[in-house]
Amino acid sequence: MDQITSLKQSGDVLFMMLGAVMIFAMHAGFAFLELGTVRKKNQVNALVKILSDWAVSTVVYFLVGFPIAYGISFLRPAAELMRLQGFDLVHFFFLLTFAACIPAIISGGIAERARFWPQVLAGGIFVGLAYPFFESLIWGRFSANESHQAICVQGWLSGIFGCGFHDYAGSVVVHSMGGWLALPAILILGPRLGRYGAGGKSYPIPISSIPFLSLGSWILAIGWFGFNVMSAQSLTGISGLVALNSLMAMVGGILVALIMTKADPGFVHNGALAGLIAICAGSDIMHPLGALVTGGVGAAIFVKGFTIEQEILKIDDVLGVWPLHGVTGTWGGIAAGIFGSRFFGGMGGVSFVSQLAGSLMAVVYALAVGGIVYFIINKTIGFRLSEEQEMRGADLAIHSIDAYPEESVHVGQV
Amino acid sequence: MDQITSLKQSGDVLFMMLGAVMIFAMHAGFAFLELGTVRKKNQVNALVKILSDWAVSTVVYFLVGFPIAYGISFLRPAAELMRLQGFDLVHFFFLLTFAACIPAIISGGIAERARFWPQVLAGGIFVGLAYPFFESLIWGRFSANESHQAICVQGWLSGIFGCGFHDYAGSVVVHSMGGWLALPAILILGPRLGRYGAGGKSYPIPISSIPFLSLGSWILAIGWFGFNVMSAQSLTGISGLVALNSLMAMVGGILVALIMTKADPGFVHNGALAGLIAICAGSDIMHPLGALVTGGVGAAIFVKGFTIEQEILKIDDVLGVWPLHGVTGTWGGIAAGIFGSRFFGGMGGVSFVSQLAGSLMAVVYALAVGGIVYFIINKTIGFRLSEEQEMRGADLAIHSIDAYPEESVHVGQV
Amino acid sequence: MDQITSLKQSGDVLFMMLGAVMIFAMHAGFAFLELGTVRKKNQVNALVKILSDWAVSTVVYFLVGFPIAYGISFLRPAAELMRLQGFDLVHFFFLLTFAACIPAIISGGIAERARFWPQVLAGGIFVGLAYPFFESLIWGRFSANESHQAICVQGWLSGIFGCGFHDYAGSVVVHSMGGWLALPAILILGPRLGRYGAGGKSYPIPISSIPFLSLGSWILAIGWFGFNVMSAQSLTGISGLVALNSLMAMVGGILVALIMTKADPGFVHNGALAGLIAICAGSDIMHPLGALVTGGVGAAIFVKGFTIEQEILKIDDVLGVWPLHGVTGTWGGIAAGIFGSRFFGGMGGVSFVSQLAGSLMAVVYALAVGGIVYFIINKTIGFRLSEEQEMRGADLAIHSIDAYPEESVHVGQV
Amino acid sequence: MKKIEAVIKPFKLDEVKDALNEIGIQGITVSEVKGFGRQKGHTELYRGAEYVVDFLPKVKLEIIVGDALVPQVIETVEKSAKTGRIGDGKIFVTEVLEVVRIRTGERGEAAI
Amino acid sequence: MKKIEAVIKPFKLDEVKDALNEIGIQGITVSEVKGFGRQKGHTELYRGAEYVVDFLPKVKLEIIVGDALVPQVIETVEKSAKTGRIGDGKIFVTEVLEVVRIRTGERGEAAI
Amino acid sequence: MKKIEAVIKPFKLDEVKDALNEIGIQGITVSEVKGFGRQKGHTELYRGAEYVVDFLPKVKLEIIVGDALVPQVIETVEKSAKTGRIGDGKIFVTEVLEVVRIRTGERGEAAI
Ligand SMILES: Nc1ncnc2c1ncn2[C@@H]1O[C@H](COP(=O)(O)OP(=O)(O)O)[C@@H](O)[C@H]1O
Ligand SMILES: Nc1ncnc2c1ncn2[C@@H]1O[C@H](COP(=O)(O)OP(=O)(O)O)[C@@H](O)[C@H]1O
Ligand SMILES: Nc1ncnc2c1ncn2[C@@H]1O[C@H](COP(=O)(O)OP(=O)(O)O)[C@@H](O)[C@H]1O
Repeated sequence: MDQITSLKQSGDVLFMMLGAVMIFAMHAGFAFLELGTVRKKNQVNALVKILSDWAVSTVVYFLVGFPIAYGISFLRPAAELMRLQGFDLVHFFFLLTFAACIPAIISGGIAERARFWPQVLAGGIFVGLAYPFFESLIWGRFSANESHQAICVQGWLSGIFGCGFHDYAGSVVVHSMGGWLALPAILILGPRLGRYGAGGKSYPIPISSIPFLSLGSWILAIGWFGFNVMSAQSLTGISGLVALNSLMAMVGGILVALIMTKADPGFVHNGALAGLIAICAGSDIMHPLGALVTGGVGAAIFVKGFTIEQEILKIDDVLGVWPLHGVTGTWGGIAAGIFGSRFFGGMGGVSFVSQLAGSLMAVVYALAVGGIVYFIINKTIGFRLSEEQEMRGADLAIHSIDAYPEESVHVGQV
Repeated sequence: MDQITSLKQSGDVLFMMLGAVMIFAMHAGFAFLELGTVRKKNQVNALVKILSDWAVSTVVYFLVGFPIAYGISFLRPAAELMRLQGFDLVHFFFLLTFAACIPAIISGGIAERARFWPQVLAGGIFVGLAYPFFESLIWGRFSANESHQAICVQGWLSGIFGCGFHDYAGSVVVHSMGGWLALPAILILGPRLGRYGAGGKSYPIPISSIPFLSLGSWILAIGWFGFNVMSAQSLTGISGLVALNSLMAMVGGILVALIMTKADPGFVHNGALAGLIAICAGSDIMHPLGALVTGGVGAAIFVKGFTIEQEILKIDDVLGVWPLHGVTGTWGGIAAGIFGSRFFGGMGGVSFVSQLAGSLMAVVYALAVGGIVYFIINKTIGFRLSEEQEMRGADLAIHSIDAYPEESVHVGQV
Repeated sequence: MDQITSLKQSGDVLFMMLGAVMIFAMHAGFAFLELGTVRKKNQVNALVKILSDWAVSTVVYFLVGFPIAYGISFLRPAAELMRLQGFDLVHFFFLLTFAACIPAIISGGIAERARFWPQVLAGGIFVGLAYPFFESLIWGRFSANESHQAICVQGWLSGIFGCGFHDYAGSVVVHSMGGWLALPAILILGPRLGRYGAGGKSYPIPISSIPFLSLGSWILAIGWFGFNVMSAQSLTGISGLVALNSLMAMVGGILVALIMTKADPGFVHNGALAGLIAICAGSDIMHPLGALVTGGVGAAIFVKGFTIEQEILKIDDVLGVWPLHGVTGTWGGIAAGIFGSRFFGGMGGVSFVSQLAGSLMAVVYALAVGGIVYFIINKTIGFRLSEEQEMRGADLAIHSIDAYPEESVHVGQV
Repeated sequence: MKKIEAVIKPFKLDEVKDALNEIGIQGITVSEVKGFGRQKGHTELYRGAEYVVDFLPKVKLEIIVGDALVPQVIETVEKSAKTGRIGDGKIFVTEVLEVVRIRTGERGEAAI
Repeated sequence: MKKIEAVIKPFKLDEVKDALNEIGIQGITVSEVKGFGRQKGHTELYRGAEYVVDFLPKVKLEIIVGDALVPQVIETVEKSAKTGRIGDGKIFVTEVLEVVRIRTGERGEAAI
Repeated sequence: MKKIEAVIKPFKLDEVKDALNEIGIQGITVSEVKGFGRQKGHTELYRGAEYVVDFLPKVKLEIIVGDALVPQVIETVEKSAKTGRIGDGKIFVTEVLEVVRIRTGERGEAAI
């Protein structure tokens, strides 16, 4: 192999691997964001859930999900897997980190009252089956394959509207999917004990730790540059615009949340994330100022959406994952069709209608799949902790230990 | 485009982007370093300040600062910004992370008593105007431009002393600038309530959390390798020496602080940072042992300087940013002129006098600009929290929430 | 120099530097893993120990260790060190991060009762002398050098069993070495006060913080991808298989710990690490499913081993570093000889007997060296804190401050 | 004047406070305590080892009232803190000789 | 002997302690408590939702003294803890029947 | 009935609790307090500055018992909490007028 090919190939493997590791790190971000936002008695559970979901996701996506989405199986000798220095393997790793976001997103919505294993099970079903199928339509084996005309959604869309559905880094495929899958779960579970009183009066439940919430948010924001930039999926495909648009959208999200909420730390930190969620889809085609606006609108949607969800709809979505990942993700898909256009200084090559159609399709799909899976789980094995378990907290009830053992085991011991 | 050019170009974009993300992460480090060093009642404010300063910095540096410093504007269609795969955009991102250090550094000095928006405003002025102008002289459009002879400081210096002012990664341009800008702010604000008693008796205010302080310091130290190594600003310019010298200076800082202070955790963790601040300027030209000494001296300056500042000068600089970033940064500029020389095993090509001149110029510039800006802010909109707000803490006074809501809202609830 | 060579060279420097920084970050992981696992009164000590060990390791490995292991000295002018853009320097940095794991591993075993400087001293001896000598045999100057037949262990093994001892990323050279060196230290120190009562009755000492423990574990797991993948030591040597196998082994470790222990957070988080420790040696040659099993068995060894160690052998190894790094590391060396074989879908080119021999050799070497060093330290300068110091905690006794000064200095002050 | 101390289950605090408010009690001092009693503790499990937690989180209320109010306060706390399950807690009454309101210097019942 | 309990504003603790010291008080036991009284709590705001904080942080001092010292201690606490603003707190006095110093076994006033 | 309060060194709590258990005491309420007394505090050192820590961590036990048990409880606490070193703490005894068990409504000694 000549030197240039070797360099290019190695560069691609490194590129994917760096992206994968950055997004793997984001899962620590999910864990700490949830840990900080729940009460102390549910902190351990937040940590163990994220880690367990990750582990189960890896196995099911390796064995089932990735083959469904991309038609590639790894059940061959290691030597064969080393084709292109193992590019397929790191490619799998990279895409796994996306898939595994699904249970991590849901986790934040159903926190403090869901049982452990049913939650893991649902995550496994999504990552192994439901998500990869949708992925196959948008990014995977059915996205461009003329021989699968029957389900080639991208083909229909580009046939009718000139361009297919553009989702560079998963505003829709990943985030809105996760957020809308979470909604039925949250509704089926119902609110935490004491969250709403007689006549639906709202009793907000205070969160445990803003420093840990902030740590989670920072980890997510940092890793997000891997999420978006490495979505190029090859080194030579890298685009500085993607990096900058991610930055601008995040900043738009921070600023809007800051101003709308008088510097409320929960909104400001989540506003950064809302901006990043909104930009994924169009990060490669917008102008940086378009990205700023997209992120800002994303944060506005989250701030308003969260308040409506909690106070008017009375939905107890602990981290606000439905407005955050769900609605803002959908906005991201649509925004790509607006700010991606030449008119707004974007790169063009995108259709507003296709964006709208693709974004809504994901909503419908997620609601249907999530509804069915959680309905069955709830009816069969049961989804919610008993009242007593919930009162003791998931940490003691599930893991037999709480987050600060020294404090509860010993009194005042120096 | 041929394969090699494409690889090189992509490599450069990746290189800048990795650097930018590593330094973006450092801002989380600033946040947690401050959070751990202030009292519990000011932790949320530390977090929100850093995030807000970052957001405002991005916008003003994008619109004003970067054009001032480098003469490049991004108000063109996205397609044009994609020249060289968007290298200018990631280059901007990288340099933004430097610029945004200015308010982050200052933040630590004025903590626990400054008002929120005046603080943000000052940061915006520095990042949008004051810093980019200085940057333009040392690194930017006026640094080598014969057509701007009138203000081409680098030209004068190299004309007279043989070499211009060498500041590889910003000991002076970034750190000393931030530290010396902070000094007038700290003086104008005055000490926190209760910091000094009658007759100037010192009542040290205990910090809230060494674990979080340490977390902040670690994040900073890790990201610093992006700060220094990626200052090459192109992949093929990378220098292993820069990486190693950064390491050695950090280690020198740790060791000196460890021995001078009997393993005081505050000094040891900040000693590492002092070492890193001192090495930025000369990291590309010193011998590793020179770097070790430079870092060690940096830590000694910080340890002694902090004590003198606090106990003799009675300046209540909460994180010690003036001795840390300011004085140690100045030392870094000068040290490059010493240990960068061939005599000490360095690479040479550096003039002691130019280093001294450039370093002092930054001090004068920062004191003047900082003095004017903070004086005006203080006289017009007011810079300091009211006594009552300060006593309640910035978290409740500004953000209407404290860092651990569960603890303050509920009593003993399980 | 032509463009390709320049790109390749720069790529190698970047590759090593990224690996080095990722593993440097792991040391923060060691610090927080220990901080979370000890009692509050020993948290500061955990932080300062790791930082100090790192600093001392850097200096001794730079001056003595690296020259011993690889025969390269850096006591030459900086310009000469810049050969290949300073590759040797980042290569040193990378290998230092491995060497410095030795004291970091030991630290967790001897926590809460060891004196500070004796601990640092022992670390310095290992990193400066004992570790580099072993390293020289397996990876370094004596590993392939026919002119050093007398001590060319790799030569003997490959002569007799067809293949030398294969340890891609240090299951044995780093982890088992650290874990087995720790054992004599732990035994010589004896258990913490109150850990075992009359008749050996076990009184487990509760840990301070699962969130910080988890943070440490996450940082370690993330950095580990640098540990393993960058062990290629050149960009073009990168292997996607190494990345994936690291992932699979970690996941195997999580799942086994999860199921064996009913979701015990301490075991689940350490199970991930056990998986990663077990895979280092054979990460480049196993099939991903082999890696899954290797990691799973690693976690099983840790879970069982820890319980036996603590409850039957009555060894007070605070973080369980002997079963975790020691025994599981040894298993990793052996596992490479099993799952690396073609029979299990691996890449082959590995001998079970050589693996066994190399793994056991490390055990014997570490026990002997550790026994001698700690015996002498204990007899001469003394290794253990006084009873009163231990009761007050290492933070107050050694560092004169505790982890949350605000809490202990002020009572209820708002 | 009397001091009424009540050790109750933490999650009952808001209910008890509201009930006391309704009968006109305007001052309460509350602290987090740990209780040991008939209510069994539990064991926690960490890395295979068992921790016995004997001391359970409780909340202690202290209410100073004039003698006349004592029965009513006791009754109110009893009712609002009761779950009927072991560990509900105790009420203790002690004599208070003097009360001072620091702000005004008032003494006796006026200071309550 | 009497037990003097004082619930005060937390930031006043050092002042009160110093004042007590000056009049020769050598032993104080202090705890963090939360107080509910005439002083209004405040609301906190998080993600658009309001939390009502009724219980404010206070510090409780317990001082055991011989009968003779009681008036002086009360006066000292009153003076040093006073800000004149609502929420300054209360002083309660109760009778103590016996005191024991664990270290020596001394009883009564000698043990204080 | 009496209330016995004991301020002890924190690490002695388990020993004291076990000893009380052995003599049949079934209820204890414990709180974390800070003590100021003859035992000197210490100074901590942070970034070159000295913090004086006057208030040392202590644990306070409250035990309500029938009059008959008082001497035995005092003796038990004394023995089990004693190290013989300064700062071992104090025991205070006060009168309790009434006790109520919230769960059952029992009163007096039956409620203890
Ligand atoms: N004799 C006692 N002295 C002090 N506190 C007591 C006493 N008995 C019980 N308590 C407190 O009351 C709490 C509840 O008592 P417990 O015996 O568990 O249940 P119950 O209140 O249902 O009888 C205990 O946790 C303890 O805090
Ligand atoms: N009747 C009472 N019983 C117990 N504690 C009380 C009582 N009244 C007041 N307190 C305590 O004193 C504190 C101050 O009382 P408050 O009514 O707010 O103001 P003021 O002391 O100015 O009258 C309260 O927070 C509470 O802790
Ligand atoms: N007069 C007092 N009133 C209230 N608490 C006291 C008093 N004297 C001592 N204490 C408590 O007892 C603890 C021990 O007292 P100290 O004087 O230090 O030692 P010793 O118990 O050996 O005499 C103190 O920390 C304090 O909590």
